[in-house]
Amino acid sequence: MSQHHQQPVPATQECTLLEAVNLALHYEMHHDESVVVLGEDVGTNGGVFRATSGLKETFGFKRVMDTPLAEALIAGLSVGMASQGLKPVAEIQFMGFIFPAFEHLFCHAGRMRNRTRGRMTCPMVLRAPYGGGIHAPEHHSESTEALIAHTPGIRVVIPSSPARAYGLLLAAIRDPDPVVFLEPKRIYRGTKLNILDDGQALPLDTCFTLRTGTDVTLISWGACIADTLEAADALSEKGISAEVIDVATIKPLDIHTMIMSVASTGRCVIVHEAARSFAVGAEIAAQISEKCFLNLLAPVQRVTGFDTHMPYFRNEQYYLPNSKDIVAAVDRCFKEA
Amino acid sequence: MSQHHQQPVPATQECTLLEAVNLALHYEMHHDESVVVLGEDVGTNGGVFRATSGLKETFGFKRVMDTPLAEALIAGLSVGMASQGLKPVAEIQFMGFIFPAFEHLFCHAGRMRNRTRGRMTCPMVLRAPYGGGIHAPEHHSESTEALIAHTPGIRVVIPSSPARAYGLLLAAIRDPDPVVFLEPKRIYRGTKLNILDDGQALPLDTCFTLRTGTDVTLISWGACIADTLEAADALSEKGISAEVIDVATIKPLDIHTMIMSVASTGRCVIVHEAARSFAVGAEIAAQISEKCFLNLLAPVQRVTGFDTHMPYFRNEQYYLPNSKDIVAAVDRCFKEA
Amino acid sequence: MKAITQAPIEAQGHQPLMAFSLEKIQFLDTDGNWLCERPSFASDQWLVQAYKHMVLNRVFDSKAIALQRTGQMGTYPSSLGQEAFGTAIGMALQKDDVFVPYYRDHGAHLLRGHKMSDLLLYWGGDERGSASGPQQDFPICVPIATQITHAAGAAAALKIKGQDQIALVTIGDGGTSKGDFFESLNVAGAWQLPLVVVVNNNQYAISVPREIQCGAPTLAQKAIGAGIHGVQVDGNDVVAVYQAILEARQRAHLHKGATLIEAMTYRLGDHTTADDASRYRSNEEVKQAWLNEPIKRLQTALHQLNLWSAEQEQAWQQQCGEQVDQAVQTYLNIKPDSAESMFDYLYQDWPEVMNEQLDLLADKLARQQHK
Amino acid sequence: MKAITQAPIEAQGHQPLMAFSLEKIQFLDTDGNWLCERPSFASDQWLVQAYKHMVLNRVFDSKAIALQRTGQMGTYPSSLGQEAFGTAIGMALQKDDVFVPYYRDHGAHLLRGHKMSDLLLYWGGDERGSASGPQQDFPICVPIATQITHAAGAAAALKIKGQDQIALVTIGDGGTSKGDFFESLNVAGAWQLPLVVVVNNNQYAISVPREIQCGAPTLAQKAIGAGIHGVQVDGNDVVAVYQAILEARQRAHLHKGATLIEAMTYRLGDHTTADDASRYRSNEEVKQAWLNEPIKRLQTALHQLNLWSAEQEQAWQQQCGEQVDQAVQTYLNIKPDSAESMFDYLYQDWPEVMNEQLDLLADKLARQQHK
Ligand SMILES: Cc1ncc(C[n+]2csc(CCOP(=O)(O)OP(=O)(O)O)c2C)c(N)n1
Ligand SMILES: Cc1ncc(C[n+]2csc(CCOP(=O)(O)OP(=O)(O)O)c2C)c(N)n1
Ligand SMILES: [Mg+2]
Ligand SMILES: [Mg+2]
Repeated sequence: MSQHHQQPVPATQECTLLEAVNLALHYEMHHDESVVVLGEDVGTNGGVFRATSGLKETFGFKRVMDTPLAEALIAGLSVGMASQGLKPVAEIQFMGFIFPAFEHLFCHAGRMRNRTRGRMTCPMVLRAPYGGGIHAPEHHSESTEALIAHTPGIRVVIPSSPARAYGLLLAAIRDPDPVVFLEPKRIYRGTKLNILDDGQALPLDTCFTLRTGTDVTLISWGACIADTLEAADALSEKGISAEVIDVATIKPLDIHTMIMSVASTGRCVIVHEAARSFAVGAEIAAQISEKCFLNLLAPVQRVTGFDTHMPYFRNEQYYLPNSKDIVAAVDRCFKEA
Repeated sequence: MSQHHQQPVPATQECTLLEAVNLALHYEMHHDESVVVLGEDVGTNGGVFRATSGLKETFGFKRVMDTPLAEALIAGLSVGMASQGLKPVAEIQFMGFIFPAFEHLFCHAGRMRNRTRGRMTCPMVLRAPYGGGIHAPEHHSESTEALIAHTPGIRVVIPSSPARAYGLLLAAIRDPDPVVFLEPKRIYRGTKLNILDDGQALPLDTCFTLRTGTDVTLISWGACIADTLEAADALSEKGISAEVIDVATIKPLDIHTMIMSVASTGRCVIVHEAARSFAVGAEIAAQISEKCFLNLLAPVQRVTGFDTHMPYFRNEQYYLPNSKDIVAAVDRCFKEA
Repeated sequence: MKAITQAPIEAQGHQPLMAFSLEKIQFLDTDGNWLCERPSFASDQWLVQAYKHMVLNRVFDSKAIALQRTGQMGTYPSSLGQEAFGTAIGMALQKDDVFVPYYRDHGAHLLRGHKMSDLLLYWGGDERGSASGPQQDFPICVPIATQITHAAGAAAALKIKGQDQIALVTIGDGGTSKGDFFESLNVAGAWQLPLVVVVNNNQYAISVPREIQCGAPTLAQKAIGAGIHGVQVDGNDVVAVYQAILEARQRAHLHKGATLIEAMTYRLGDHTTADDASRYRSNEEVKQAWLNEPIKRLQTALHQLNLWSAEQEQAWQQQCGEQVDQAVQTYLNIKPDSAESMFDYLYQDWPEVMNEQLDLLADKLARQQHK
Repeated sequence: MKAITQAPIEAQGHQPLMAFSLEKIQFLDTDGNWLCERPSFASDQWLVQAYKHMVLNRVFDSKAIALQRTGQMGTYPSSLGQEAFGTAIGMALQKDDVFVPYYRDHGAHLLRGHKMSDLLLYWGGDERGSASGPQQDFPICVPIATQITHAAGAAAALKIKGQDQIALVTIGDGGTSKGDFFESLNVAGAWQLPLVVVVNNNQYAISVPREIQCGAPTLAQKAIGAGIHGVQVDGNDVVAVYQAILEARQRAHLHKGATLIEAMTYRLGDHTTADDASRYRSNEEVKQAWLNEPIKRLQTALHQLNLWSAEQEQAWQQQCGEQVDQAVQTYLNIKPDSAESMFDYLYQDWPEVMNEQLDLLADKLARQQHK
């Protein structure tokens, strides 16, 4: 997997999102000696999803560390390593197990620079597969990005395609501040797309407009982007032209791109699979409602998970938003206009 | 402190909010043997703020337990006790130290009933002083109620007066589901008010309209209620009639009361001291913007803390919302209308 | 570095302060021979019962894996090779004890009276799988080590209420690295709780081998720092595990507090059906481990005692197969719960203010039905 | 309960498995007598330096409390009676070591080169108080025990980078109950980290006495479960604490990994200026503890060695007073930082998308200025 990094000409690779994560890790560990990887099962096993596959073989156990089973420790070790000039990329095996890491994220990672007036910094990345829809057991389907987004000093990034996974992960590792990088596992092994393995990073506070449109703005991120694009297709058959924005960088939030879009379309539907209330969708809806007050032709709609736990997998389809739900929300925008 | 419970006639007491918490704890421990109190320094010391003062002397160390210093443990012990028919009321010494308790809140307290289809329940209360403005050291000023509000299966309650502290805490303890009860320490020792110690609980999903008005709806909770009422006074001098709503029960959210109010006033300002983005204010603003779409005369305004950490106390006044900020937001509502 | 060039520091000013020791319990060796006298609880009947349950556990296990492989169930964590552990626990628990399991406790679960079909239902992705079983027992716990603080809380509740039962909690070797494990042991020591912690040290936490979890030679010695009793047992010896729990119960009753039991086992299968153990351990190692497995050992012991014959074995295997097949049928016939059930147990009293959620769900269902 | 009516369970099937022992280090008894030979590092000059710093620490402490009492500083945690602890650490640390303090380490902080006025600034509610000091040292840590995982991470970084320094972390007795403590000791054992953990066992965590934190007789024995070395020292004996750290450093250099040092001290003052210790402990107990305090003991030893006179004492007290007064003046002259500073160090690169926040702050400031 790593030999190609020796080559002067960057290779193009057909990648799933998962492979793109792996490619970015290989690239950056190859080019920056201070990057280290740690977490549960990230070494010999290459991660339970294989995101870190091949790293230990290539970079050795000193830079690819299987940790004891303790998420608070994984986060705290990362803070400690980052303070001493390393760039730890830690994995939390599933987002449902991130809670023990929270004290270190909220109380330290996000504060170290501010607390020391820049003397000590915390350039760490915490990666975690997130979201539902893969028929996994309880606690393996969480999408609690809102909790982290509310945390000052931390960036929250969620890719929705192989190329964005590659470019955003590189940016996250290179960023001098802590980044929580959430990987939508429902689309981990989706369509393979071409990626140029050239080490080019993407910006960390810019939405991606995936499709332009004139009648309604659909805003989403992560795995729901797939459903949103599907809905945009369905809408276009109905003669409705939908603009689709992938938020991608949840915090800080590039609300300007979204406002510009809604100012021109006049309608907005926000899609996420996290529980509806007090989620990221609320912030976006609040800001768009405020800042597009005079442009909005209909109230901003949210298509979301419910204010309950993701049901066990036999019933998870009743919880997850789908393209029909999105189309219905757009219909409401037109009815109420 | 406890003798009066022997008396048949409920006594009226002059109480601060802090004393009201203490009174409610005494009342309920006296009337319900299954109520137990646990936490750091809650026993002999009566809590660092004295909220549990007198309990150990009255009810003994079996029901008032000083725990080892471990917040995950405090939450986990509470889940375990609640499962066996006790009603634990646990204290987290400051909200800034609640993070280790989070895994138990999110993964267990809020799920136990659902997970077992009602076989096992979790009637626990987690109390914590919260919010800034008392010139305390770092980590002693947090208001991260949004994180908990996003958590399914948990109730979040915040009193803003002695009477509501008394009635809501009784309700929280009696509720068959987990409640996080946040006590605004900035007003812990504020004005003493009369409380009838009659064991009367208040509802757990109803806002309190503290003042009726016609021109603008001011929505807040916790210590900011004081600033909000102050702003309402200032506004009334300017001839603006403000309705003031104390949300009090953050989750589940009584949005109806708020919508009814804004539908009639046409203007809305939400006030909280938590960091602005992805906070409780966003959810309220999103819902009001959606549901009062045709009634709103101006965009919903939020007056909040900033998206940064509460500065150390020398500068905390630059972070905390005050009545001038609220008045200015109301002014914006009128300008933009 | 200055310190390196210095002469080695002498250990001056030292005085002895404390000494500690650990024991190991074992009755049956890997060949099924008794290493010491058969304890009084281990009657003929007891041994046969234990054996039969271990076999049932294994038959259940392989059927569950087959269900997953054929798309009829979800991810499943096999208890292959750890049947003595679950069986001893299930047999040692009394009706009113509080059992706080983790996810690899099928053997114990079945003995606690959980319906076999409900276990399948749980792993089939249906919450109703956790609705049965003793009222006070905890449901299966997925977030590693969290269950142990619940068990400590349950033990504290027993003590507060003046009840004589114990809370018994299971946990994996990986789980012993997480803060909850230590915090719970620690409070159990400080509060002298009637808590019994049984570690299924099956040598791996997914791919992470035991020696990466912890630099100490045993996990049992983690008891020392908490001031509670620790002991290691041969976890493939059902008699030893049972004995250790009996002693722990007695310790709890005498108000000497909690016990940590490290049961030495080996996870003969993959971590779960989603895992491929050949990525991180050798066939040779697994082959060696099969020589230690608990069923063969007890079978030999029973043969030597003339308590079990080839015919009995065949009949029992068949009976187990039938019992499991019946449970599978029951399981497969259970229709999924309603969509609305996701709200039915969220709060005991449905908050009216949440009605919008029901409306949203109704709309969604209407759309899903009209394809 | 069935089990109770049974005859007591015999401890059958037991075999010895492991044995462990703990030592205690002490050189000076409470009366300042040498219990054994004076170690070679403890030269005349070293002893005087240690003594002088302990006195400075105490003078600083009482001034800080006075500042708080007069409204010129915020809540402050006194290190009264724990001066040997901080002084030994500060003297034993080398320039490039990583020091990871908690909040009661004023003595060590001053020796690490933190400006005294910056310490006051920190406790006066100003972030700039943590901007000075060695680049690699951590700022004061308030969330209990979290610092120890950072120290483990820093130690891992040293090891990864092949550097020979140690990471030294301090923690209170209360802190040893929190998961982070154990998780860090555990990884230090598994990874053989150059980590030195020094527990300031001052007998209280606010009001909670040591025996409620943990049922074990010592905190040093918590090392055993992690497979690292543990030792107890008389924390009021500056020579003993220093010796323990020297040995720990050597252990780290020989790649034998981490050390847990439990230093026995007593918190003679309130927990902080916000606390009233008389609510939870007797005057008698505190009076007894004063007999053990570290400064008097070393002073006696110095007297006996003819290294210190009453005149020197008086002169040094005065010099300390002047140094502290000067620091107080510097501190009091530092104007509060700008309001905007709350954003200056949030991210290294200010995200343009957050400009609204600056506008909101500017508006707010404008309002605050126009009263
Ligand atoms: C808090 C948490 N982190 C991570 C996981 C993912 N995970 C599931 S099982 C497992 C390994 C557990 O190993 P061990 O405790 O030894 O138990 P075993 O499965 O071997 O019986 C991990 C890391 C989890 N369930 N919970
Ligand atoms: C995680 C966390 N919980 C609670 C607190 C509040 N608190 C501050 S100091 C303290 C007691 C600490 O005692 P100990 O560890 O013995 O240190 P000491 O103050 O005695 O030096 C507590 C509970 C905190 N700072 N952090
Ligand atoms: Mg294991
Ligand atoms: Mg202490």
